[in-house]
Amino acid sequence: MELQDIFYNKVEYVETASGNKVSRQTVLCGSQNIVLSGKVIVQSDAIIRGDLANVRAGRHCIISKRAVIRPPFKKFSKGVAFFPLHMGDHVFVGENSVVNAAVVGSYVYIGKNCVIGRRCVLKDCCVIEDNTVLPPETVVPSFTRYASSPGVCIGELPECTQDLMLEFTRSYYQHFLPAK
Amino acid sequence: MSHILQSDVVRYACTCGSLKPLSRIYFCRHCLKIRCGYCVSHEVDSHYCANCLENLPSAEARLKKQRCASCFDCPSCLHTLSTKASTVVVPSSDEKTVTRKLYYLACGFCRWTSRDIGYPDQTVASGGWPEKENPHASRIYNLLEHFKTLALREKQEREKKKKFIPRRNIYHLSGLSAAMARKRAGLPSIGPSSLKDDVGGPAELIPSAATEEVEQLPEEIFTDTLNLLKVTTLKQRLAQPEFQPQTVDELYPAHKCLLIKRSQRCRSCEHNVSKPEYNPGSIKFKIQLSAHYHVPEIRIVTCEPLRAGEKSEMIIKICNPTQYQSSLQFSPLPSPEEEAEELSKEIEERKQKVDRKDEKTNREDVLLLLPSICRQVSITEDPRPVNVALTGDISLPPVTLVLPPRDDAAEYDDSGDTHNFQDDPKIVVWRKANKAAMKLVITPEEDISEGRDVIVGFVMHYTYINTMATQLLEQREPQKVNLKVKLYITVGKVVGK
Amino acid sequence: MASKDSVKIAPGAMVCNECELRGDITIGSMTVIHPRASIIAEAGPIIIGENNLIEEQSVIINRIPKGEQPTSTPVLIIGANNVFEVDCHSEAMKIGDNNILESKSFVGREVELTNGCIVGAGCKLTCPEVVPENTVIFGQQCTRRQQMDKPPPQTLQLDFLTRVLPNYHHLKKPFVKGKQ
Amino acid sequence: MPLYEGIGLGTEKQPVVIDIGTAYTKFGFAGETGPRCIISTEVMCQESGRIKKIFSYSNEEELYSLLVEFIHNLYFRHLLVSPKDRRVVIVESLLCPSVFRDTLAKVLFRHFEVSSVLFVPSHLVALCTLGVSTALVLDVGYQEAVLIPVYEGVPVLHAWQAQPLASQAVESNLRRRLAGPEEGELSPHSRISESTIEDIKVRTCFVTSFERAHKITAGQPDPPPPSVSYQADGSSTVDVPGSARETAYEILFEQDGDEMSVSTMVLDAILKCPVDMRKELAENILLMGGTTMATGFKARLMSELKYLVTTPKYAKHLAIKVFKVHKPPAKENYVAWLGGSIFGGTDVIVTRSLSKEAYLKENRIPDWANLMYNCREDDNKSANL
Repeated sequence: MELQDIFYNKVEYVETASGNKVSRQTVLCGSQNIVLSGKVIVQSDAIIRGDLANVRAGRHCIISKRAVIRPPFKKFSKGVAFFPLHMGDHVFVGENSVVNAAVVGSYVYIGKNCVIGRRCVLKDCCVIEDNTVLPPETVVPSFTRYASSPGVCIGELPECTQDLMLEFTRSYYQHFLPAK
Repeated sequence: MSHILQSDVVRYACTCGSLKPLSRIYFCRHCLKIRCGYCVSHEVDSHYCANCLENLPSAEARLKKQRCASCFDCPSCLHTLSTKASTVVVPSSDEKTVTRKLYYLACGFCRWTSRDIGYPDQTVASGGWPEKENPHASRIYNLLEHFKTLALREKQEREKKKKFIPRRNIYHLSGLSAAMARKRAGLPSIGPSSLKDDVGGPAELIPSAATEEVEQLPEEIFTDTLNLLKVTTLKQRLAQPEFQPQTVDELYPAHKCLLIKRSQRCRSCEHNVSKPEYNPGSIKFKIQLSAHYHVPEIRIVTCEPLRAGEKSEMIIKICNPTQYQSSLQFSPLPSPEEEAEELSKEIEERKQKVDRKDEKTNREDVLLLLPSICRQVSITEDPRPVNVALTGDISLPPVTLVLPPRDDAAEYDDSGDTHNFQDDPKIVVWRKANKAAMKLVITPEEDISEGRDVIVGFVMHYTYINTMATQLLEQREPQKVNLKVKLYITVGKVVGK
Repeated sequence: MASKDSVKIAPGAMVCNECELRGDITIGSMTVIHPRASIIAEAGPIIIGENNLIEEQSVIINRIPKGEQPTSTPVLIIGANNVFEVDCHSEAMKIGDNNILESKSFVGREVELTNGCIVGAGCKLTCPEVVPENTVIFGQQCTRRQQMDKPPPQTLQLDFLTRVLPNYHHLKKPFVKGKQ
Repeated sequence: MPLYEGIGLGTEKQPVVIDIGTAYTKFGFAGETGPRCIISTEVMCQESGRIKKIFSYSNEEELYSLLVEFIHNLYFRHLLVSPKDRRVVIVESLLCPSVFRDTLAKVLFRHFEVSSVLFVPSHLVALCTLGVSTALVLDVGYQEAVLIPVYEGVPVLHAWQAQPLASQAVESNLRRRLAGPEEGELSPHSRISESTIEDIKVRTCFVTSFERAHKITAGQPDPPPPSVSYQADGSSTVDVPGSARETAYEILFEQDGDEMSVSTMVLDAILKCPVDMRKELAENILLMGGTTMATGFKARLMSELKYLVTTPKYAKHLAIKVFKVHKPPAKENYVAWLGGSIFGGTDVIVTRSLSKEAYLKENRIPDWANLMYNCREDDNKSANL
């Protein structure tokens, strides 16, 4: 199915020089620590916690409504530290999902209502189905599909996943249009 | 639209008769045919651990029983365990105290720890965790040794007396009634017991002795309340088949099962259609013939509401993924007779191929001498007819649609199209680079009930430039071939009047 | 609706301005409330103890029970050292000490958490019960197990947050009374 | 690492041993001490996400595709080896339907291109785990209890017994008891999922003692064991009354109208055997199948047997007083698999397997029920002449 146009309220969104489209209804804490690499869409009520540590999102990422991107912390004997959260290119984060990962690779699809636990590592080309709970420190290898709670591998992805995600995030951006 | 990767709206018919979305099929460039996960031969390439992403060669993986040496699964919730460090103060000999790190295994999901079952903490992070052995292992190896000797003897005897095949078998797998008759007739008994008289083998086995004593039901079961938290679930038990613990204090961590990278091979020409790189972290492929890069892709853009027996307009988008121009035509699906004919042709073609291969192997005596070296002839299942009930009719425009090649640079170029095609605006709605949108008319069946899916099908003919031939015979020009593929589109559900 | 909004914040507590506090709420010292958390004292007051960590999008609500009018004003009491992770929802009237409500967990009004309990990510507890001490609830089927020790308090993380959060957020001042 | 597994390395590929049960499938490699995995005999449909049991097939084609999917998972998700050109041992019930057998062989040879298949009857190979050649083998699995006496390595087929007295019966009995008197669709317990019922059965139920069971049937039960409250998920609790815990398994031992129970099966089978075999069989009982692992099952069966031989029905014909059971070196639910593993670990796999070439030529598999394979060799020869 070809994507349908998604219209947004032009007043609500800010478009940056590099093509990022960010809703004004989001909470971008510590915005100086957040890097959006271009053509990134951040939709209403999403939260990005740059105040805790650096957050970097690659090109063509989509962060849906009410998603939370939150750098993970780790306890040491002397105190706690929050680690930076890196997200690759062409990543989709579904509505209401909480991402506490350390690394999210490129071409990753995270469904709705997911919990990605602390310091998880999501390799390139993987899919986390809707309502999945990934416990802390889970590693999701490339070309796997994870679902359920705790998240387990339920299948494999086709070899052309990279191009599918590339096309999907690109066309999402193209169809994400201001309402006339 | 919930999921990009699972779109079953447009399904392509594979040569074997399966229906799959474009992303799940392959295009064998040697046979110029569509293949899918069902009809290719899967082979395990390499093993790796899903947690530490370490690559293991197959032989090593086999030695380790296809499990990771360093990662463990939680016996309670089956998630991967992580190694946690704790610092302890140890009094040292010269009256100073030294802090030392001790490690234990902990589950981040259900909070199970190796301390729960009384495993002592380890001084090194990599573990050295106690391994649990099957308590019956030595007995089973004895049995195995015993039966190996028996089987060997049986084989030797069979070779000795080629003409008379003795009925001295370990156990009879067939001829049950005949053997019984023999027994009744008072013929000497057969089986392992009689073999004891023969030359004593090295594996003298003490047969199991049955007893009258069995495990009695504990009396407390009638009076004590059952604490469910202490009893393991069936899932936990079956995760450790050799031990199947009944109480949670016997749940021991298990080595994590590996994952595999696998290659897929076309069964008819034995070329790979997919071969990944060994490195588990890599998303690249050595060979990758996904149909996504070779066969034109069709997607539904919009469709008017579908009503039984009424016409509605559907717009589809067609995309040419190849580096060459392609021209497309559409025709209705073949009738069942034509399809059957095509199938038998396909089967015949395969048979010939197998025969040819047979001849080849027969001529080469060397290969006959070393049968293990020569690949076994691949036998394949016969293709099946596509099993789909169409519930609608589609009218196909009698046009030839020419799609320009894919141009990655064009993605960044907004200057508009440079190609000039003479399209009928009534059919071709718009064009952009290697894509075009086309208008089609759908008529759901008259008697289709509300809420049912409307499925239509047609054949897409497309030209394909075979670059494989040029590699084989350098002189030749890239060959243009005409190919076709059957497509089935689930347009949507019928709405009420 | 509660008659008046009165929020009492003990000194040392860290309450971000961007959170929603409604009704009669008391917040103990060293408790950290992240932006976008909601604490709604609808049916009666909410008393939150010390050293609690309440993350973004979590909801703590003293809800008016359906149907009958309560005879007395119900008070929702939360002890010390509890963690309310991102997007959890708690209607429990009584929560003891050292509990963790993980991301997207739900605890109903008729559930009482004693001490040291962990309600796993995505777990939904609605059946009326008193959850015994040190219970861990996890997974799709809300499987339970008993832990040996209660989860350690998040003192180190609270320390870190009390240092970092003032650099990025406007905070509600302690000892504020009356309407905001 | 035991010495054994090192030896075979590099010579021949380890054969795979598969025991497909109605509820659970046990599989692993020949010559190993336990199966690699025990998983439910079901597949998840990729498109619909629904779980489908293999044995719920309605026709051969459906079974074929279910098996392809299932066995693909076995090899590539669990065993992690290529099926191609590798030997397979299938542990099967002697009562396995031909259509299942034939389809399975077709799937293995045609789809997975295995080099050979060896079908072994579960009751027979189970004896390999004991090293004896005579035993009364009772397999209580999910769908039915099947009993076949084996004498000197030969199944005494005319004495076989099969009754639908197994897990499935226990589970539906438990479900009825949990539903209580106000039965029907409205009862909250009628919606409990199958896996929950199974878990309740495994974790809370047991086979009660002979004396108590008799008091229950007499209508004067002892006080029931404490009840258990089972939390099915966060939103519902199932109260499992003590009486349900105690009586769930009674269905296996009750002698209803037809006077058939698991214990009478044993005695009836012995009765059908020639007199000179009886004592030996009674003193060599092998219990296998997951249901026999229930707490108290063996104790109950033994006391039932001892009691039944004194009843008029059997006392007349049977002079047996002693019953003995074997303790195989495995958990009961994979005894048959282990037998297959030991059997398949020997050279028999070379001499007795059905090879791919032979299968492709004949296009069928030998079957004891088919007379063509069931005559002595010389008979066959004369028939051919």
